[in-house]
Amino acid sequence: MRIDSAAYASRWRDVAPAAKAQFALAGALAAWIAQGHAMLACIAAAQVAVTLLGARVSPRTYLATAMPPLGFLLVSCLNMLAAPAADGTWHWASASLPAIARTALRSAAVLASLLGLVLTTPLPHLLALLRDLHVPELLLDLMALCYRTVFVLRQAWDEGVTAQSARLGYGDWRRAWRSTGLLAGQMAVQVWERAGALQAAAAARADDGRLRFLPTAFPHARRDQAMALAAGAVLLALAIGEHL
Amino acid sequence: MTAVPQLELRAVEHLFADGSAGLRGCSLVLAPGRRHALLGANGAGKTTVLQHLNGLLRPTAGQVLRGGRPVDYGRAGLAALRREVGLVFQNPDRQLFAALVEEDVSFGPINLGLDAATVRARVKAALEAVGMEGHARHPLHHLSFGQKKRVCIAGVLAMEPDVLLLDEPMAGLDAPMQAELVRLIERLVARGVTVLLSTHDIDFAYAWADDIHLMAAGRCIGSGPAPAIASQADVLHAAGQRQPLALALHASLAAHGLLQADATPRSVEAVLDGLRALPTSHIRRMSR
Amino acid sequence: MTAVPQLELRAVEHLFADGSAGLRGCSLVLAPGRRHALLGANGAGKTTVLQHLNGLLRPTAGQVLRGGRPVDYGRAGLAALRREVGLVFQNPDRQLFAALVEEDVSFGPINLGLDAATVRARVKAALEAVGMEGHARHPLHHLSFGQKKRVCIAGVLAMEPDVLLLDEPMAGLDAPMQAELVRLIERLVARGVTVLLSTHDIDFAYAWADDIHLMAAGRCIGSGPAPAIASQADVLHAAGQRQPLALALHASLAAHGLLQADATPRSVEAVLDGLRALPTSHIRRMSR
Amino acid sequence: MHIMEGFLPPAHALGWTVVAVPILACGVRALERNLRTHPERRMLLGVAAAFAFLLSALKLPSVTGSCSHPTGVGLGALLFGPSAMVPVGFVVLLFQALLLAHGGITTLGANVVSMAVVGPVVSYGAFRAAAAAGLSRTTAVFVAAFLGDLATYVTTSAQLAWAFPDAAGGFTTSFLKFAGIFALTQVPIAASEGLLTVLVVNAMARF
Repeated sequence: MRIDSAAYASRWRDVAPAAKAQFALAGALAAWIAQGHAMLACIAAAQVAVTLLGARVSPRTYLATAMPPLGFLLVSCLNMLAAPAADGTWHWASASLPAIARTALRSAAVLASLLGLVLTTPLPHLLALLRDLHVPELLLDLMALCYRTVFVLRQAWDEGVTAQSARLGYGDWRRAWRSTGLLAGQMAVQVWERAGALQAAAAARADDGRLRFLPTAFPHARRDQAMALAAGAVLLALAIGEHL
Repeated sequence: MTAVPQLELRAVEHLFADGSAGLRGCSLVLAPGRRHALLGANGAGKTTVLQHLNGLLRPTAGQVLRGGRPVDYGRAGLAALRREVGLVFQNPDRQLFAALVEEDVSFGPINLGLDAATVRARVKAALEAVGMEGHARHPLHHLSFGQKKRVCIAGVLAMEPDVLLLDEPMAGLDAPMQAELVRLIERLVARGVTVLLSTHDIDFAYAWADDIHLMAAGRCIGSGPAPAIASQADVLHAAGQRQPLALALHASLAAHGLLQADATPRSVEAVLDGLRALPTSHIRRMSR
Repeated sequence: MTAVPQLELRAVEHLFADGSAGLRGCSLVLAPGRRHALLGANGAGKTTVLQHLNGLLRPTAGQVLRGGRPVDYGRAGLAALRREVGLVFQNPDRQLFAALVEEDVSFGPINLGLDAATVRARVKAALEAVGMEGHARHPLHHLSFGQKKRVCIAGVLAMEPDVLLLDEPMAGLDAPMQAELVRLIERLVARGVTVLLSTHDIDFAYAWADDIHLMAAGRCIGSGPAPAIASQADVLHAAGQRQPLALALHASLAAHGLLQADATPRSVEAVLDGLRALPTSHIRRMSR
Repeated sequence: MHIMEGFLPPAHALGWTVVAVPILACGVRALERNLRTHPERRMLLGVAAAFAFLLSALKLPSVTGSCSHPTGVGLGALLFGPSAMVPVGFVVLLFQALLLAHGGITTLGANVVSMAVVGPVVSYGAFRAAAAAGLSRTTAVFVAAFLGDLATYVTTSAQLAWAFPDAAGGFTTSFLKFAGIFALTQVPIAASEGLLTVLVVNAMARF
């Protein structure tokens, strides 16, 4: 949950989530519009720079978060570059290199936009934004419950693994699988118990079937959004300007 | 506040879905504005009583009365009961479901249909009451166990109940945290809130409560002012409890003429204070 | 049993992954065959110490020694350590995984690679040791909290450890269950098992332990025989603890000449027994 | 298997979103109807979503020594039915994008189709077919979870091949390339998922 910790520690934690989402959206749109490799690289670099320098997200965290998707990108691009010939041999399809490079740079730019958003915005703020965007209440309910429960279950899981380790449950991979299976089974049963307990607790607080909470207030929402719109407009203008 | 008991169980029986008996003819009266302790061993039925008082469970037989009238288990009746009678469960991780502290605390007041400004004011006041106002926008998973416990209480206080039910509130808290929680409860009692807390610790119940309600094996076997209950050795024995240490000590010291028989200290600490207040010259040194 | 300390922490530091300090230069020696209490407030680092002694956590700096030699954190070394040093966690629901009692108890012995007959014998012996032999084939989720706690202990005993670590074993147990657990631990101590239990209750620690190890804010601030630790008011204060009530009461009563100064009762009950044993005629009635 | 953020060309990203939205809307509608008769299922599915997310975020021991990421939706489909898994799977995928940077927002539509629709439907169908064929529960559960995972990965490979056809061999060649390269990780993951699901279902059956 590196992203979650980074979001709460971020300097921009209390900036209106709508503003940060607008800037991320502008980055993604600009990356879709832009054609040139240099322009795509610029957009990616701008998003990374804003996240690292503006919101002061630690570069280590950033890199660790970006590694798995970049791994996917590397494998996929190498895969697209390798081409079979009619005689069954493989060669590098150097002709498609520019197109693949564009795909890679575009992915990196959109990824950087998303990371800029999620590394600076606690998930509850994003859920509040989704509520403003009229996402169905049922989905919002599931998300709110899911978010809270993930941390409770994760703690329970970690404690379970620790307790099993104390009884030598992870000595080799056979034992590890057996222990993992036992623990996952026990926790799957807990899903019902915990849901029942939460249901009772909600009922005790006059639950009427919907999970409604006080929306978090962001005092500088207007100012934040104006700045995000301006910054986003610059990115879009650069991308559009390339076509003119 | 009236002389009518605020809440009452009248010969309540409860059978669980699996056929086991939760309560067997339990009668219990909560006088308003007092500190009530529900005392019993693990499994005696304390939680089941609390859940009846808040309308989460319905009696299989018998009645729950609020202000002298039987509880209405319709939607509106239950909502009214739960607004007036707040219940805090034992385990915070099984009752908090929102992401942020202030969101969770706002759940009850929003369900009451209050407008946003009132909800915000109530959340603020409730968090101040439990000393968590600095954590309003923190996520719950960053809090310690004791802090989560306080958020649970705030979530109920924000509904401004007249009666607060606390299920084993001291479990898992160390001595300073317990003292802090007792102070918080005292402030609520001073405001006129009726408090009922369940516990299996007779020394704590005797030190804190005005009234003690004793439970054993699903039965409510005794109710009354703490000193009266604590002096009934047979009833205590039936509930698997011994006499409070403070009472036993005081009786013994009074028998030896060291402390006055008519003072009844509520805790061993109070006995100790009584002893320390004595001038040593009053007593003849015991010959070795 | 030798004079070499069975287990030892030597200037152990521990930093958690999030950068917070769990232990700050903690040194601790467990002499074999004794009852050890690890006393401290919530968050003082008691669980962190226990997890170091069992090899679940590794020191960031400093050393853990077993039989005078540094612990080997290789697979075989850890297996040997955990076989010899059993750890029972606080919450039964976090350490019981199987559906039936005997399955859960067999988890450790099976992981030790023992043959089926030996595992069966160990499970039987462990369940007998905790008085649960009649529940071997019962489903775990039908047991009471106290019974689950005993199954947790059986699961560790089945690995036949020389040292038993218990994390807050009394938490959540009512008085009769606590007394039962103390009797069980006594039987283990009588067999030569070294027991270390963590607690935040100084009265319990003083009543039960041979040696008390005091912790505060990740530091091990004092170790020694229970009476010696309990009489050091400054060290106790630093750990956020008061003096044991039994000691304070006894001192006060001895000052008043009521009890002999050289007897040191370990519990308030013992003080009470001492008072009850006194003929009342020894004392001049206090004038009203 | 998640398609990373931004990888699909705009037309494909939008196209899959347009496909996913009505399916999600139907899933939400169906679940809302279900909740009217079983209101307690709201909490249950929220907690179940958290459990599925947790399983996907954990590093599980794998036969090959690497770490695997099961999706848990196969299990969910067996327990709650495939239609409930559309909204639940959507929540899990969104959380994976927002909390783990697995997948993304622009690729959410494509990932929902492969992981919250195709995977659960195949799992559920495979379980029904295996049970009807008289296989033991263990085998049926393994086959269901394993095939659900495989179907997800085959769908993802097809989505990628459609977006990026091979210059010479077109869709088919590209599909075989993507399916081939990701088989290295996805087949062990599907086996892990099948095994874990069997262990979980067997453990649950005993409680």
